[in-house]
Order: sequence, then structure tokens, then C-alpha cells
Amino acid sequence: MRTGIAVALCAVGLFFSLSGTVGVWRMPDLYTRVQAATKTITLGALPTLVGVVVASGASPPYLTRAMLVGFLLLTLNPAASHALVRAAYKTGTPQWRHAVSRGPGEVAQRRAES
Amino acid sequence: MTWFWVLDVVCLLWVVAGAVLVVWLRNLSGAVMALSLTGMGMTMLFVVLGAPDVAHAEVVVGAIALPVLYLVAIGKCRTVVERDDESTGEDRELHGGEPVRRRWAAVLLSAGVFTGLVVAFTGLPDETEELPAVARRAMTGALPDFHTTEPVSAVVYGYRAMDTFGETFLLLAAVVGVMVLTRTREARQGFVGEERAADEEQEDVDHPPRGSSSDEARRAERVEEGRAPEAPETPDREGLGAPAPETAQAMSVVARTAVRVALPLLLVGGLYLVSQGYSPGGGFPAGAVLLGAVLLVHTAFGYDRVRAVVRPRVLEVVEMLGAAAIVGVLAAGLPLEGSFAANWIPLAPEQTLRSGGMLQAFSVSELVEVGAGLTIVVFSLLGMRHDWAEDDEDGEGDESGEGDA
Amino acid sequence: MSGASASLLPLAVAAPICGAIAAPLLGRLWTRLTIAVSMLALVVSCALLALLAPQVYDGEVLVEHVGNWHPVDGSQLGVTFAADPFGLTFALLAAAIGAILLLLTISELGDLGGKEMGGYACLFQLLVAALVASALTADVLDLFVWFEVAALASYGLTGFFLERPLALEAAFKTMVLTNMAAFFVFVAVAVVYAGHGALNYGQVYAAMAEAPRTADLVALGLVVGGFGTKAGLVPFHGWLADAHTAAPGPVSALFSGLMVNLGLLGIARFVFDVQAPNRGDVLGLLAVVGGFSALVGAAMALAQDDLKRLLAYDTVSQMGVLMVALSVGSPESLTGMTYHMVNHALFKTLLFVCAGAIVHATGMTRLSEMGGLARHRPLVTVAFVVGAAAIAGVPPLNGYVSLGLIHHALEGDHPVELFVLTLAQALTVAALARATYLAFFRRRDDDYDRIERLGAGMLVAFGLLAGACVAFGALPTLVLDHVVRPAAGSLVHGAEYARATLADGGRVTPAEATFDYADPRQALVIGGTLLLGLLLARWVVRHSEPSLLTAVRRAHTGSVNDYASYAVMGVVVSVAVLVLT
Amino acid sequence: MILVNYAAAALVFCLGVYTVLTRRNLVKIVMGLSLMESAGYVLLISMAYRKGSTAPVLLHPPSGTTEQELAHGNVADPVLQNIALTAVVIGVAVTAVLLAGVVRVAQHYRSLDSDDVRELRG
Repeated sequence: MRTGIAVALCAVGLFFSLSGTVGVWRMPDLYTRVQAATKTITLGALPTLVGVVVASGASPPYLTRAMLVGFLLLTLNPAASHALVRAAYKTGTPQWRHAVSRGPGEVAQRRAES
Repeated sequence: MTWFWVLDVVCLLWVVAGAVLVVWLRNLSGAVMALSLTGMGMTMLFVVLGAPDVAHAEVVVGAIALPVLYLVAIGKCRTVVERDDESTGEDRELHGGEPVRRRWAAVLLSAGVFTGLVVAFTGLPDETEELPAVARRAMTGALPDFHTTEPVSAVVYGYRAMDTFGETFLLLAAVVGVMVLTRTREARQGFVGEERAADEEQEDVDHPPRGSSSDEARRAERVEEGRAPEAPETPDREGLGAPAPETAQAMSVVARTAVRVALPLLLVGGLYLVSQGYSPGGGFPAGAVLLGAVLLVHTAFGYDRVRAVVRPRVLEVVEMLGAAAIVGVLAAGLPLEGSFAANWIPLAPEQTLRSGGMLQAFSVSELVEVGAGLTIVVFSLLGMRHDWAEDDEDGEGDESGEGDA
Repeated sequence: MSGASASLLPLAVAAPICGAIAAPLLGRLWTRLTIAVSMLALVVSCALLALLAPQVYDGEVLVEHVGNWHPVDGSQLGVTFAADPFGLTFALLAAAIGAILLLLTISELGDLGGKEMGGYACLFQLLVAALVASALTADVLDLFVWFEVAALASYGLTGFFLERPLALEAAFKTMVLTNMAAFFVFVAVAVVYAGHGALNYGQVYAAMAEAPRTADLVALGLVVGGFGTKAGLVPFHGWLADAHTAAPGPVSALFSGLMVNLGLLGIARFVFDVQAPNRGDVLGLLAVVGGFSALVGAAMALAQDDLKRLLAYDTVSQMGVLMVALSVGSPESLTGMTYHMVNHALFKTLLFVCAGAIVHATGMTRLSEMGGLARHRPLVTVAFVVGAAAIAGVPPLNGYVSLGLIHHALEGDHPVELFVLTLAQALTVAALARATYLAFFRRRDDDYDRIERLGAGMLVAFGLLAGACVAFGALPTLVLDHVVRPAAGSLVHGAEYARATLADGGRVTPAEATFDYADPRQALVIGGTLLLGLLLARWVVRHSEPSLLTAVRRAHTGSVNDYASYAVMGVVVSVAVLVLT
Repeated sequence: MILVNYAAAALVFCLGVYTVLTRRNLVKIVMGLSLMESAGYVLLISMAYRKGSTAPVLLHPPSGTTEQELAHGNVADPVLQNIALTAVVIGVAVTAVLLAGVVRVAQHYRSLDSDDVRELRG
């Protein structure tokens, strides 16, 4: 029974990692690619981690270490992606041509024109 | 058993792929990221091959220390290197075409080295051989001799203490070497012959700065030292639309809070490595983790906040005291136990805080020296100034900067 | 054999290291105090070694298993220090000449700022400590660690004067090439340990005797490449001339006098003491490499304009002479090699001290700018002439004795090596005669705009070194029987030394070698090379450069990639020669 | 089968040698040296591995065995890991010395091309 749950969780993790990788490959520009990559970490790694903990039997030292890894993943990964995208945006990395929102340069130009 | 080989080969492919990327990528920053990729691959490989202590050190070195050093050095070089043509602003060296020397001779020589190494490695005993007697002695001796359950620490800080003594002063030589190479110009009392020889050489080598890059170097230097007055403390109030890269030092509130949350965990994790006599790795990986934490704080909070903690003058004294403590710990063995690096501290029962006798003292002083040394190295590289090369005509050499940054 | 005195060996290494720790801290207070403390540390180290000298020089090997970790039934986990005559000679030389050069630093670089003097003294002492430790250690991995410490210390010292662009270019080349050499030695040590599970010299010797592998031959090839780079042998010598040209005065003297001997010591240890049972045709390889080094070094020295660069290429040539003597392997040639190593340390340091004094006094490094210094600085001239005469082998000085021993050893069945060495000797004499004439005796019409007074430290250094050159030459039998023959013994009888390092001590029988001063053939050879050298010097001063010399000079392109290619090509060739023959 | 590890280490070593020999950008040469260094560590840890071994740690031996049995059992070689542990951390300081040299050369010669940094030749 336990291994069944573990295998299921790992399968979920695997699926999201796979889809995240495809996302990174297919997405047109940097901003969407980082979004896909972040999803791989958050949704891909955590279920696998929980699955491994379930599979190995929740012995205290193992569980605490897994929780620590999970906590660090949840806090640091989004912050890292935020910093990455903000830096890209401020240095004017070009957006996808059909992007709806304003590129960094245009806001300044519009304010200059008005 | 085959699952081991699957993991092993995957990690090896990861490392080799990273190495090929480092060689092939033309963009320097991209090559630095490939080097970091290789470092991460090696960390996973070390965990798979059963070397957790080395993996501790390699993860910090591969992911944080090496990339920061390379990016800082590339940043420092970029402001100084002559741009090839002003119109495209394309750095000739940094991103331009990678000028390659005699390619085929190099391929031939590398292949020669490869065959030589493979010939050597096929002759070596493979992994089914019994451990050599020396290693078996280290394993069986770790408990009775040092009451520690960590034979690698017993070998590093106990049996082969003379090796680690040499490695420590290898690190001291490197740190003092970096301090000498990155020092700022110091007033000299009298005439030193080499200065006159230097003036002649500078005429024909330091050709006067033609392009705009030299005064750009001056401007970058000034921005780096005397903070531009109008730069905000944190970039949060800056309008998002401004295309220019941020002038603020610190990062946005999101990054700062994440670092504020993760920092205590990292510090506790690092100090755990050195807290007990039997913790894996001891002073070396703990020093590396300490460096990682300091760099994290530096990137998130900017240099001014870190400068209160990381003052070069204080750190140099701390590092020298660490080195003196190591010599003290090892030399005390001579009067007390009759030989240089003998274990003179009484052994506590195993798995308690003071088990391991001399190991604990040696690895704690090692932490002090490695941590302080690596921090000095990184911040010296950051604080390198442009005042040794030939100055511009106006030569306003702002010695007023806050001493050696 | 009192074990207590052997336990002082690690202290001889720890003393300069304590000085190195104190130097930067004191540097802030008062620069002269830094150098005083550093000299004290080196004198203490020298005294500790001298304390053990009488016991060691009558053939006894004092062994200290550091940390009281004694070998258990033939396998040694801990690190072993062994004071054998050869190692102790090198360690004493390093500590004594290091102290003299620190004395020189006070008068030559005394005006440096406080902080940079602290860094200088720290790196200087770490380098000397590394030399002493690598001479005394009896552990393959420990030898690599101290080799790397010496390399790291030399990077900071080479690039010390940051205002000189040449110094930084030389420092970068030294870093790349010495770092590559360190990786070759690192892989070699890993292969030796993986193959035999042994790190102690004696244990490796025994393991290689019973179970030789081809991997050991590859390891030996890598070691010859790695330590050859440090010794400045020909395919690996790209960095040597650059490093000596741009380093501060006392540092280039330390490099040329002692640090190149570290490479020689490494090769001698591996060839005679560690891998003697399973070393393939390494002696033939070393003969070829040594011959090339002797010729190329002397030829390049003939055509140099920078004085220190000329002396650096002369070091490459002398290292080639030493390597040829080592490759013969007979007791007489090894005795000659050891004697010549000691002499080379003395007279090359003397020449570099003179070059440093000239740079200190006039700030000029190029021979074309100098001239007529004999009138201004007679003492420097006398010292330089004594050093040059010692290299040329003029009888009362020490060069005569060691070259005599080497030439006598080669006379038997090595005619080719003898011819190569005499040709290299003639070229060396020509190069030094040209340098002496251009720098000192050539009339210089316009006066020097600025000449600094010679410091007291320089005069003391001249006196000590020139006195040592004369002393080692004047009483050869005393030096031969008490110092050089026991020292050569630990190479000739490598098995005894190796067995001693695994046990708790042992004896090494001295090598048999005699030297009669009034040997007519030797006087003829020396006289011939002297005459030929002087004629060649006069011809070179008057005429332009011969085409062969320009070809050799064009091969030294100065680019890091080319020097690295030569070094890798040298390693690949030596591995191939060792494995295939 | 460990030969695969050795071959990979030798390949990374030769990639480092190739970079040092061909690339003219000084920072790239330093990266080549870092690659050679990394290959050294991969080689060491691969040599330390023994078939089916666990890490050389005697803490919480797997169920049923005492620490003594584990010491005699199948573990990786601690002596080689000792060399690698110290060498990894010191590699950072050595790379920093190299990079400090590169930046100083760039400040003087205003170029990172090794063909421009050739004043000392012949």
C-alpha cells in the first residue's frame, strides 16, 4: 500500500517535471520560460520528495531533513525566479512580439510623449 | 546494483556535458554558468559515489563561490578592456568571435594526454578490489584512536594532520597572494629601483586610453566606490518602467525577505558541520558554507550593509589568528605527547560534543581560517581598484576612497 | 639514535610558518620589525636543522612519524618526515640562503609600504617553509602539497610590483604553467596511491618492487613533466625566464637559487628513492631533456638584452647540466650533481643579488642601457666577476670542483653527453663574459642620472655568498667527505633510504667518489671552454645574431598557449617514451 | 565498470587541456584550469568507490551491524576523500589568485587576448 502511494506521488512529480521541461523548450521568450521552470521545481520536486518520505517510512531524522529541503525549496525558488525576471525586465530583455503587456521601454516613452 | 550505475552514468554525462559547454560557449557569462552546471553535476556524482563531506564542500564551491569569482572578474575586466568598435559596442574579447590558436595541434596533444591517462587507468585495480591496508587501518582506527564515527575527519584532522597543515598554509599563501595582487597603491618612503623600470615599461605597454572605455572605467570605479548620491537604498520605490539597470545596491523586498528567512538555516547548517567531533567534513566545508551565506547577504542587501561585518582589516587579523590557532593546536602535541601533530586533548566518549579530541579543535580553527580567508579573497577581488595602471592626463586619482574597500 | 631529536623536524617547518603568520600583523606597525621577525624565524629553522646535521651527515637517517602514528606491519597511514643527508643539505641551503636574502630585502626594498612588506615577508617565508618541508618529507602526497604551497607563494611574489606590466604578465604565465604542472603531479600521486595503496616512500618502493604496473610508468612521466616545469627543463621552461625578469631582486634570487632545485629534488626522489624498482628508461629520457636544456638555455642566454633574463636562461642551462649528471646514475656523477646543485644555489644567488643591486642602484634592467658600472660600484663588479668565474669553473672557486666531478664521471662511456656539456659550458662562459663586459667594463659616455648608495645588507650578502663560493672551492676534500658524499649516498643507495623511511630510522652509506685537484684533463677542459667562451663573447658583441639563434628565439613566442603546448607535448612524449620502451 | 568514471575524468581533463591550449581569452584559460581541477576531483572520488559500498561513516550503522563490522565491511576509501575534501575548498582560493592576475593584466594591457599579452618573448 505504501509503495503504491509513493509510486503515485512520484508519477505526479515526474509528470509536472516533464511538462515543465516541455514548457521551457516551447515558450517563446524569457519571461514565460522562467515561469515554466519554476513550476518544474515547485510542483515537480515536492510530490517526489513526499513520495520518497512515504516510501522510506517516516523515520524522524529522514522526515526532518525532507521537511527542511521542502521548506527551503518553497521559500527560495520563487524569490530566485522573481530576481531573475526583474533583472531581465529592468535590463530590457525583449518580450514576445505578440505580448499584450507594455515592454519596459514603452512605458517610459509613453510618459515622455504625454 | 545496476541502479547505482544508472545514477553514476547520468551524473557523469551531466559533468561531461557541462565541460563541453564550458569549452564551446563563446559568451563568457554563459561559460561561467556552464562551469556552475559542471559543479552541480559533480556534487550529485560525489553523493552517488559515497562521499558526502566532499559533496558538502563542492555544492557551495560549484554553485556559489566559483561563479561569483568569475562574474566579478569578468565585470572588472569588461570596464577596462578596449571595446572593439564603438558603434556596435560589442566587446571584442568578451563576446566577440573566439579567436582560436592552432586547433589541430591542440586536439592531437589532448588526445595524447587522454590515451596516456586511459592507459594508466586501465592498469589500476577496479572497484571490486579490497580496500588498501592504509584505508582499512583508518576505518578500524577511527573509533579507538579518536572516538569519532567519521573516519574521513579522523584522517583529515588526525592521522594525516601534517597534510592538512600544509593545505592550510596553501590556503594562507593563496589568500595573502590575492591580498598582495589586489592591494591599493601605498605611499612608499623612498626610491625603489623597480618603480623607475616600471615607468619605462608602462610607456610602451599601457598605451594611452583611446576609446571611451577608459573614462568609463573611471566612472564605473567612482560609482562603485563613492556611491552615486541619488541612488536609493532599495529599488522598491523606483518606477518599474525605467529601462536603465538598477542603481540601488540592494535587491527588491521579495529577494531580501527570502534571504532573511533562509540565512539562519544556512548558518546553522554550516556550523553543524563543525559543531561535533564526528560531524561530516569539519572546518573545510563549513568554511565554504559560511562563504556562501556571506555572499547571499551581499547580493541581497548590497555592499554597505555587509561592510559593517566584513571589514578587511578585521578579517585579516581573524584569519591570521585562525592560522596561529592551527599551529598552536598541532605544535602543542610536541611537548605534551612527544610528536608534532599528536592528539593531546583527552578523548570524550563517542557521539558527545567533545568526542574526537584534537579533531574538534583543529577543525574549528580550520573553520575560522577558511571562512575568513575565502571571504577576504572574494571581497578583495570585489574591491580591486584601477590605480596601478597608467592614469589619464588629468590623473585625478581619487585616493579619497574609503581606504581599501 | 635518540628519537627525541628527530621530532624537531616538523618544528623546522613550523618556525618559518609562525614567522609568516606574524609578518602581516606586524607589517602595519613598522616594516623593519616585520623583516627582523622573519629573519629570526628563518635563523631558528636553520639552527634546528644544524642541530641534527652532525648525526645525519655521518650516514644516519632520522625518521619522525608525525603524530606518533607508526607504520603497522608495513603500511604507514600517517605522514613521515625523514632527515636524510640529501634532504637536509637542501633544507639547510634553503633556510640559510633565505635568511641572507631577507637581510638583503631590508636594504634593497626597505622603503616599501607597511602592508605590502607584510604580504611580501609572509609569502617569502611560506616559500622557504615549503622548500624545507618538501626536502624533509618522506610522503608522496605531502611532497605534492608542499610543492603546491611553493607554487602559490611564488605567484604573489612574481607579480609583486603591480605597476610593472611585465611583472603581471610573467605572474599570469607562471600561474597557468605551474598550475598545470601541479595537476599533472596531482594525477600522478592519485595513480600511485590507487595502484599500490601506499603513500610513504618506503611503502611505495616495496610495493613497486613486488607488483610493478604500467600505470606507475605513466605516473613517472607525469611527475617528470610536473617537476620538470618547476625545474625549468626545456620543453617546460617557458615561464622561468619571464618570472625571473619581473620578480623583485631578492625573490628572483630565491627562485633561481632554490625553487628550481625543488623540481630537481622531486625528480631525484621519484627516480632514485620512490620508483627505483619500476622506472623504465627514465634515465635515457632525462639525459635527452637535460642535454636540450643545457644547450637551449646557454644559447638563449647568449642573446638576451635584459640582465636578469640572461641569468634566468643560464639557470635553465645549469639545470640541464644537473639533469644530465643525474641521468648517468653512477655514484661519481650523482656526487658531482649534488655538489653542483649546492654550488649553483650559491653562485646563482650571488649573481642575482648583484643584478638586484644594479636595479636598486640605477633602476635599469637592460644591458644596452648599462655600462661603466665598474667605476661607480666596484664592489658589485667584484661580486659579479666572482660569481661568473665560479660558473666558468675557474680553479680556486667551487665551480671547478663540481664540474670536474661531472666531467670525470662522463668520460667513461658517455661521450655524447660530455660533448654537449662542454659546448653548453662554452656558450655559458660566452654569455656571462658578454654580460660582464656590457654591464661593467664598457665605457659609458653620459653619466648615470641617479645612483643609489648600496645598503649594508647588500654588502653582507655579497661577502657571505662570495665567501661561501670560495670556501666550497678551496677545500673540496673536506666538503666532499663530510657533506656531499653522504648526501649523494641517499640517492645512490636509494633502497636503504626507502627502507629507513618505513622503519623508525636507518643508515645510508655514502657514495664513493674521489676528486684530485691537479687533474690535467680537467684543467684542459676548463681552460678550453674558458678560451672558446671569451672568443665567442667577443665575436657576438661585434657581429649580429647568427640565424640558428634567431630561430631558437622565435620559438619562444611569449604566448601562454604556446608555452602550454610545449609543456603538454613534453609530458606526452615523456609518458610515451616511458611506457613504450 | 568504474573505468567509465575514469574515462569521463580523463575526458574532462583533456577538455581542460584543450581549452588552455587553444583559447586566447585569458578568463577562458582560467576556466580550462578549473576544468582540469574538477577532473582531478572526479578521478579521486571515483578511485575511492568500492563495489556496493556506503559512505565511510560509522554513524547509525544499517540495521543489524555493529560499527566494528561496518569498519571491516564494504566502505569507500577515506584517505582519497581526505585529499579531495581539502583540495576542493583550496581550488577556490587558487582560482581567485588566477583571476586577480587576469584583472591586473587586463588593467595594464587593456586586452584579454593572450596574443596582446606577449611583451616578454624571445
